[in-house]
Amino acid sequence: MKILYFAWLRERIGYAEDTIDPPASVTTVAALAEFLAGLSPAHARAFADRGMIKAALDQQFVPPETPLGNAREVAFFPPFTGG
Amino acid sequence: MKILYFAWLRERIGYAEDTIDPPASVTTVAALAEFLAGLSPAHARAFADRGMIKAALDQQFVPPETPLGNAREVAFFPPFTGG
Amino acid sequence: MPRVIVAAADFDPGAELARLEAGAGAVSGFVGIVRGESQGRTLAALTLEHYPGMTEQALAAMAGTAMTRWRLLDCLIIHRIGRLEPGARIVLAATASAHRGDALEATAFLIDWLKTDAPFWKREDFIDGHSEWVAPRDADHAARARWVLSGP
Amino acid sequence: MPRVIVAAADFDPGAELARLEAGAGAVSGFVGIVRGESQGRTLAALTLEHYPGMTEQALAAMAGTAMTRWRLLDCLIIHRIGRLEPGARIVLAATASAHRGDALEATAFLIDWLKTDAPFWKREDFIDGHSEWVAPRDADHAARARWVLSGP
Repeated sequence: MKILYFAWLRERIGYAEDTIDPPASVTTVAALAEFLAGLSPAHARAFADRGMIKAALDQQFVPPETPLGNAREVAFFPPFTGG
Repeated sequence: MKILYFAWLRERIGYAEDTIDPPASVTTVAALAEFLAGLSPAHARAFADRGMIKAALDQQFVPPETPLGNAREVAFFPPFTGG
Repeated sequence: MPRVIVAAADFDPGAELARLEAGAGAVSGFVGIVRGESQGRTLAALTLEHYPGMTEQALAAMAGTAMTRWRLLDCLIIHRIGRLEPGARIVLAATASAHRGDALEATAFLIDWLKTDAPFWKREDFIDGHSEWVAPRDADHAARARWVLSGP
Repeated sequence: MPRVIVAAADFDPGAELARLEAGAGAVSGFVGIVRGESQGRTLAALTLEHYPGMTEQALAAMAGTAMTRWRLLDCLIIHRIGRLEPGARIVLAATASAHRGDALEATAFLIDWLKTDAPFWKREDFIDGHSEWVAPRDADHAARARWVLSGP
């Protein structure tokens, strides 16, 4: 599974992308965030403020309780600010 | 007193400008329109639909009951349509 | 400083908007163009007439009102006169501000007021030889009334 | 056909607006520009990040919504990414329609939605060396809500 990080998540983790195979117990986007937070102190820092982090499954914006299903790409990022 | 005509008033009258010295009894914009309507058949045609005609005294948009005062230029025209 | 131009010559929207960009965070522009038909009939040309002196004054007052009602850095109205064929630009209203809301609203305000409060008259010349002077539509007065009833 | 461009390169608002003029009666355009300060501090640059693929899809969906909600002949969104210094253009939203109301409203809609619903992130780099990622402001969410609550 490809994990992408954007904006300050990417900066705190130090790189833009992880490729991981999460354990079977990790079935939702929220659980995946929890799991990623345990990967390293940098990941823990990046995922500390969980309420500020949004996610997309295969480039579709989704709420945290969304099941991962067969998603191949999960992205984590702060709220959008375009324009 | 200079009288200016615009748009279809000018077209109906056949020219853009009259210079007249209205009688003392003509004291308002509405009375002036009435007086001008009597100048010629073309003027009568131009001023026939009095409700559609607006006026300006010395380039200030004014209602028909406005006294002429010392105005030097009176303009008559249909409603504006810019943009 | 708001600028107001009434002229027969065409204008360059890109150059005008670029001039408004300096120091701004938001530039909004609206270009009005002669359409090829009116009331289902094919148009040969639109002829725009103005009242020299009064028209420029009215546009300057309108631009001044926009500068006062919204937080604008700059404001521009260019309005053409004379014979304009379909596809020709008629009018440009453009504003510059720090934040987007001011520029967008002030531009809409200028265009709505130009329709009803600027001393211009338009004659439509159709390809069938028929000509007609345009009267302001009820919708134009309704659009203008928006700005009278609700302040920003 | 609505067009959507996400690129580091600058764009030419005049050329883009001119392209929208063909067959239209009204063309509305909005240009967003990097301001020299933010929260009272002097900005060195803004760095814009996007999500390749997802961002283009989101902008295309937004343009499609505008084409459906208003009577538009065309619609364009250009959004830059990368490092942009004060005075640089960030975004162009532009629409073409037969009548002015559609173009003006649809442009305001696009800009409001870009602020809250397009996958972009902005980092402000200040001249004092401090950097900060921009969070959407409450005012942006309020501006977007206008379009949800009241249809055209």
